[in-house]
Amino acid sequence: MMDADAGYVTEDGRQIGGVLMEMKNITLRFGGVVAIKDISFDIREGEIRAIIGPNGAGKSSMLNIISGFYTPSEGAVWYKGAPRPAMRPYEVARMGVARTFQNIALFEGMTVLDNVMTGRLTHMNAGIASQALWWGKARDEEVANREKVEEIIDFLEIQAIRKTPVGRLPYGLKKRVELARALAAEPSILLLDEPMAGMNVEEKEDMSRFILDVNDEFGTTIALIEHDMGVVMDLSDRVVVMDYGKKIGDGTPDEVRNNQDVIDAYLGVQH
Amino acid sequence: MLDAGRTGETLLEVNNIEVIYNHVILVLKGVSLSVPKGGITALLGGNGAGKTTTLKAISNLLHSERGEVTKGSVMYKGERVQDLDPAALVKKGVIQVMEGRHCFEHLTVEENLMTGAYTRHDGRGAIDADLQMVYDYFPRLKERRKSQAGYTSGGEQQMVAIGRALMSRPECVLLDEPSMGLAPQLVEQIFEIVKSVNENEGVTFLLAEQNTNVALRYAHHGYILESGRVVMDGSAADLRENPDVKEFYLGMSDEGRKSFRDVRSYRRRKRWLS
Amino acid sequence: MLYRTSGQFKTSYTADMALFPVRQDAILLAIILAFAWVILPLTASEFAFQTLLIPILIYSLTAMGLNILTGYAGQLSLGTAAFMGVGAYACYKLVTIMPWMNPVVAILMSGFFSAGVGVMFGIPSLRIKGFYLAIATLAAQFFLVWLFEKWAWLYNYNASGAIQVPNLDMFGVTVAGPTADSMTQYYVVLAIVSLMTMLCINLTRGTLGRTWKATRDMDIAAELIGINLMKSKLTAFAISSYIIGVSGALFVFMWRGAAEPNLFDIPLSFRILFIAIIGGLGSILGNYLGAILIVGLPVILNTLPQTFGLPISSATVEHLNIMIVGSLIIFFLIIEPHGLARLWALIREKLMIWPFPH
Amino acid sequence: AELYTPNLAYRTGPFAALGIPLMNGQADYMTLLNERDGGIGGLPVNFEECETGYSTEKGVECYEKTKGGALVTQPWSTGITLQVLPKTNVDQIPILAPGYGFSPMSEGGTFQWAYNPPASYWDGAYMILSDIAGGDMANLKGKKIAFLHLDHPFGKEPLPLLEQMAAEHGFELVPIPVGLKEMQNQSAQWLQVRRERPDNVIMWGWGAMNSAAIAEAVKTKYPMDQFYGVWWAGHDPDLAAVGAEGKGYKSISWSMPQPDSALMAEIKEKVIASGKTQTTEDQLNSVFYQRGLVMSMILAEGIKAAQAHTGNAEITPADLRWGLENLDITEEKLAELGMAGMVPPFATSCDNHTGHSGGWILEWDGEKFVQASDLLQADQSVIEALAEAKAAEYAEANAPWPVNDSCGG
Amino acid sequence: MELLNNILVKPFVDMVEAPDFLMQVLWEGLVSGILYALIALGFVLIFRSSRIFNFAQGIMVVFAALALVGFHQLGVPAWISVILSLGVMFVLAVSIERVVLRPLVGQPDIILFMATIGITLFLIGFGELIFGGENKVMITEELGIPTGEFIFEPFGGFLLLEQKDVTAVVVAAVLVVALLLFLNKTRMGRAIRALGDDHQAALSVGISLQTIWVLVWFIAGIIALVTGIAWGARAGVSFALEVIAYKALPVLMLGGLESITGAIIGGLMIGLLEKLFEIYWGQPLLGGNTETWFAFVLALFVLLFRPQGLFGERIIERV
Ligand SMILES: Nc1ncnc2c1ncn2[C@@H]1O[C@H](COP(=O)(O)OP(=O)(O)OP(=O)(O)O)[C@@H](O)[C@H]1O
Ligand SMILES: Nc1ncnc2c1ncn2[C@@H]1O[C@H](COP(=O)(O)OP(=O)(O)OP(=O)(O)O)[C@@H](O)[C@H]1O
Ligand SMILES: CC(C)C[C@H](N)C(=O)O
Ligand SMILES: [Mg+2]
Ligand SMILES: [Mg+2]
Repeated sequence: MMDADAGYVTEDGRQIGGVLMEMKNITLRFGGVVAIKDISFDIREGEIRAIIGPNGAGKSSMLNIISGFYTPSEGAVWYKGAPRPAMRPYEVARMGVARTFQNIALFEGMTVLDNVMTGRLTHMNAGIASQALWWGKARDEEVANREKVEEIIDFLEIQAIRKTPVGRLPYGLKKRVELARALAAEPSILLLDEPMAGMNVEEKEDMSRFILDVNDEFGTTIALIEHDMGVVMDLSDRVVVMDYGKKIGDGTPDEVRNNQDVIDAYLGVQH
Repeated sequence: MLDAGRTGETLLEVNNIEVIYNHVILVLKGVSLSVPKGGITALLGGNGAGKTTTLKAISNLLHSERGEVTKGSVMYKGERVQDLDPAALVKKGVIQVMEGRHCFEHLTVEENLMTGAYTRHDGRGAIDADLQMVYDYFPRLKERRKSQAGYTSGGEQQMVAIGRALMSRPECVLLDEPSMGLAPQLVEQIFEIVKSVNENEGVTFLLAEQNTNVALRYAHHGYILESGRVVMDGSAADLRENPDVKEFYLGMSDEGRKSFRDVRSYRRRKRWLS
Repeated sequence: MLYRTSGQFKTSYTADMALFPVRQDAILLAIILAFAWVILPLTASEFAFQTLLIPILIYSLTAMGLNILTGYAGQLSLGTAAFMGVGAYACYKLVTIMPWMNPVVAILMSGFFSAGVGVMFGIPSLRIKGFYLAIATLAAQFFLVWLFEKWAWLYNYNASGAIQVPNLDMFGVTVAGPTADSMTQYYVVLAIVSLMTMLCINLTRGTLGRTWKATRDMDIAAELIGINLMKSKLTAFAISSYIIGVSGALFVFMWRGAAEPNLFDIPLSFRILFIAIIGGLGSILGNYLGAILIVGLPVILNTLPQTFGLPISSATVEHLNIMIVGSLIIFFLIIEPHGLARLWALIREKLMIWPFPH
Repeated sequence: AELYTPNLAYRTGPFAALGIPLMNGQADYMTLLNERDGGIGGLPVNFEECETGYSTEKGVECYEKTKGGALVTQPWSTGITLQVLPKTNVDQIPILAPGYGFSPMSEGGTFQWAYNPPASYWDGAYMILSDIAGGDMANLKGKKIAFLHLDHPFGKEPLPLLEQMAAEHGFELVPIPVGLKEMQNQSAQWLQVRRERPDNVIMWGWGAMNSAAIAEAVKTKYPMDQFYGVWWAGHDPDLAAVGAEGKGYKSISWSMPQPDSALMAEIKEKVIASGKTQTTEDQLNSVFYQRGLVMSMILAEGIKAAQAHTGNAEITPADLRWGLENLDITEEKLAELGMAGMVPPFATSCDNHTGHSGGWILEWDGEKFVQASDLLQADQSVIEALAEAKAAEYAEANAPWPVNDSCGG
Repeated sequence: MELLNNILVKPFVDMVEAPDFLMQVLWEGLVSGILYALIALGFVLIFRSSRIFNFAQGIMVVFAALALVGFHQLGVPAWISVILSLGVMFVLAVSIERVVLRPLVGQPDIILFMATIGITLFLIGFGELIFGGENKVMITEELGIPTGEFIFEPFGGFLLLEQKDVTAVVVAAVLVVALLLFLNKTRMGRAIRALGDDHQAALSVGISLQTIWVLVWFIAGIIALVTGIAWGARAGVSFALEVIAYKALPVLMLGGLESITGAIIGGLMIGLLEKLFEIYWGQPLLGGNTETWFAFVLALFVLLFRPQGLFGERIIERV
């Protein structure tokens, strides 16, 4: 079923492409603490890849490595078949990696619209003079990007709160705004850190829908951390399981679900 | 057993409270609840429904967020507690575990737990005994007791927060989203602990939860909050059987559990008015 | 009622992005502009120009510069006055080395010097954050003032160690120096301040403004979504210091007429910080409101005992002044920590839905 | 109508302790005139104070605020004097800066609106040097003299003269600046004194700087009799704080308290007794309080001269300017005013805005200041040449600067 | 070449040639360092418990000293004046908590910082109004502080230590040890540290902000009084003293905002180094008065390598 280079076709008939990103033997240490120990796995183009594991397993740290916030102590991230050189997080973002955060990291002092617009900063490059005069390129860019952003706002159904400062929003909406901000960057790979934590089922359903649609409509590759097994099992194409820094499983939801190590370390009971 | 809590007297009563933030944002529009002594009461509802606000209104933590209770009253053991400061309320036995953990980052795990005993004056021995009890409930914390809380994982921080509350020897714990961000196994574990604390120590719990499924399995009684109003309440067992609750909060359709892949429409209509 | 917005629809994003989506705001601004450009100059006395109008404008501009850095980009600065000093001394050197230079050009150019110095002291902000960063700006504050004192070349080796503004002409009109007319100076200041305000409004509502605000609100997240923090912080330091430098040049050339180094010492920095904070961090309007309050208050307090004929000595008045200013700062922080601009926004919000309470 | 002669005083801040007795003296003299004579020439004097805290910025504000109806501006600080100097040319208000300000202000042709009688800082510096030299400047050769000064226009003022003298008479000058902010903590400066071991220390200090310097000198065991201060650094309480250990400390002065003078008797009777003053009993015989009286006397005499000249009681700033330019304070005049011995006689003219009265050395005897020299005089040929040069330099740097050549000189 | 010699060689030659003088310089540096450290201690305590950057610590020093001298001038015996001044500091702590802190709970750091500047202004005005602006003499002898001096004659030179400075050093050391014990070993101390991390959470476990803040500001007031006596004995009591409070800022930054040890070590380092720099480099090469900025530049330099200061708590940065 899985051809190493050409990708594969999922049960519901989606074509998954070749390897987009590959973690090779990643180890991460904080002082004496080993947060990640020699982990390797890959993410294919167009795929929804889940990372699961108990609290403190190193999932978020892994995401932080992918997005350049942490530098691995050993090992490297390969992107499109070549090792990615050491770079600052903003350069990683400019390569097309966007993400959301486990503890919401919105810009609290700004409105929803402005927050989502910041997601498009990577696409805007008018000069300071043009911006100061609100003339020429800056103005055109502003309008063009605003249109793009409005599309995303429509897509995520947050029109009504466009002009609200995000500080005032309830948790679930904040998560959605964060997703909007990430999507605004039009990333080739989207990293979601517990996008559905703190939501009820109805909201999780909505969020699932958005994730699936992003994946479908824009062909965005998605890596996702989530503790709700229902969501993980239903949405993801392949799952990596981490446990205290080690990889204990990797495969389709079904494979993982039946892996005894995974059940012992994480699931507790079979889901 | 499930209805154990319902029979006792009422410990905490919230009468028709209204809460306004920043003098302009009306969030609770008349919420009433009663929490029976010795029970576990769940406060359910979507994001922004006002669960956290309700809990903070009870524990008087609204003030520092520029919120205030403008109408209604909160009674604890028949006594009006609205004008007490949070510390006084803790002394009376009501303690809140805040949403999002809120550990003292720079204190060690053990120091965090010890701050829970701040209001107690019953001697070193009793406090040490309780510390031991918390470590018994959460062995993981014992392992990490010398680490700075800021560097522990999400689950560990949640345990610290709950353990810290227990250290005050509370009669009533207001627990805000204990399951958020926790691995499934841990969620069960934490609820198990809540249950055993409830049964063994007789502590009353009022818990706000998104995870309706688990909450209704452990609670005796539930309230559903939407847009600042209570829209439904009843025993946990009744709520679990309610078709709307099933569809919207438990994610079950008539045919059983739906796959998240199969949800097609974003908006569905509820049968009650909010 | 006054602020009813019903009936005003926007049909394009361009319209929605206009400066004044609400018509009443535009009308209000027009009235204010008419006052500033026509009515006030016609009616103001020399005293009013010198103690109220000109300083309010200049302080607003300085506060705006600080606000870019602290209010928008989130980098606390306690060294504003020193950067004003750099602008002032640069301007002094420019006009004394090149006396033919148009004074307004000199003033605008002097901003570049403070921008340069600002960037230099901004570099530590890449590593140092929050109150710790204040140390970098304090280092600038104390070091620069010391330099103004010790580097005699800066003040042309004047015996007094102070800089004295010579008479400067522009198109045949004296705009600076002892013989300059207050109204002329007022117009020069008003023109420069209006221009700068326009530019600031545009910068803060566009890409750069969002970059800064993102840096301020959560720098880690900002970097992770693709913001080059170094660029963001350093542009903020540069632009902020530019504006502050220009305002420093205006401060000395269009208002004080002379300056000695310790004029640029920390109390002035704090005064500017007060204006920015009481006015409202992250707001352009706030700078004006703050400046009106902080400049106007002592003037009013000083005239009060006289008008009521109270026999209070000038020293006692001074003590009371300091006390009252201190208390009012606390008072305003308590009623609205986000400043007068937020207070105005709340009033405006209430007016829009008036007479309904929520 | 009244004679509005505002005073840019300071009764707050680190300079207040020294300013207060001086300003009390000034105010009391005017109060006496108002009480006794109904003012000057029948018009009451309005001696309103504007608080500056010795801050130049505040001072300029006060100047702007009071200049409307004022006959004169009394900046009470060399820094403020320098900053209002160009403005007074335009506003045509005379500056009266008795014993302070810019020394070249003596050049009346250049500084038409500025007056610093009875002596300038350069006079003071010269007199101190001549006392150190014991009358013959040649004795200075090879000496090392530290110049401890407030790092402020005031403190820098005598530098040009001192530098010139050092070059000419072959002594080494070690300037030691004291920053406004370090006034109270001069340990670094006095370590420098200890390291340099100067033969003399000359202090141009003001405010809290003086008491700190005197305390440090005692602590450093610097020989007090080699320590000289300008006339603003001879405040009785500062010395009283160190008492006997300050014995030998000297300060040049162009004024001398005369507790038994007729004026003091009148002040006590008409001003102090009636409580129209802020003066406290213990200030009355201090150097500074009585110097304050002299300062107001100079202004009052200027006003009188102007009134006599114009024949009007009501005068303009320009009239007062004439008056200040034609002061003639003789021994007889002083005796008449009941102020014999409080200030050396002097006279001003169009070309000489200072008067160069000369001064006495006052020495702390452990309890009080006593006169320790005859009247000293600065060599005007030296002072005048330097003043002319610096005045011309100033006029050039501030061109176009109106110069009155008709005074001659 | 000449310049290099002046920078790199000559100062050290000077040091070696006059070791008694060097020792005096070091002692002077040490004493001022201790006094900076005392002010910094007050800051640290308040910062730890509330994340408030208390700019008013400097004026509190002045205020405490003025109150003490003021009471004594009214004829109150010295030690009773001390007790009364402590009373004043307590009233001050209570009023600040009531009027300023309570309504501003939970506001951003910078707002609280501004509020403390407001307090500073208020106290300056109020203090000058009731105590007057003149310099006052500290009642050193009346308090029984020895005023003599120890004179040593090492290396044929002389070294003079004033006994009141020695007393200040000893008192400071005692104070620091007491504070360290208090913060780390007591229930209150733990509560203070907890409060510094998270107000809301502290409230939720029943720590009363009001009690702790009054307590902490009162302790800061006590420290202020001690500092005021020590500084006042050196330089007299006046409002100009307030500016030395600025020196506490680099001390804090260098040592780390929340560290007691940092305040002490930072204070000593800055006191010593700035004096050495001024005497051996500043005065000969730069025209003197480098003490105005040296501490800040030094702190800045150190922060570039350790952004949280030498002893500050590691900044926890996670997403
Ligand atoms: N910046 C850091 N410094 C020190 N330790 C860290 C840091 N970041 C993470 N850790 C440690 O690394 C381990 C893994 O943390 P991580 O946040 O990646 O866990 P996680 O799998 O995302 O857990 P959760 O499901 O609770 O979010 C934890 O023990 C944590 O304490
Ligand atoms: N400090 C605040 N200022 C203004 N509005 C607030 C504030 N805190 C909460 N709100 C608003 O109050 C409403 C209720 O919020 P609350 O946090 O009580 O919801 P919740 O039910 O706990 O939601 P969640 O499940 O997301 O935690 C939300 O709309 C929120 O935007
Ligand atoms: C006016 C003087 C009394 C004050 C100060 N010595 C000065 O000349 O500036
Ligand atoms: Mg995580
Ligand atoms: Mg909540």
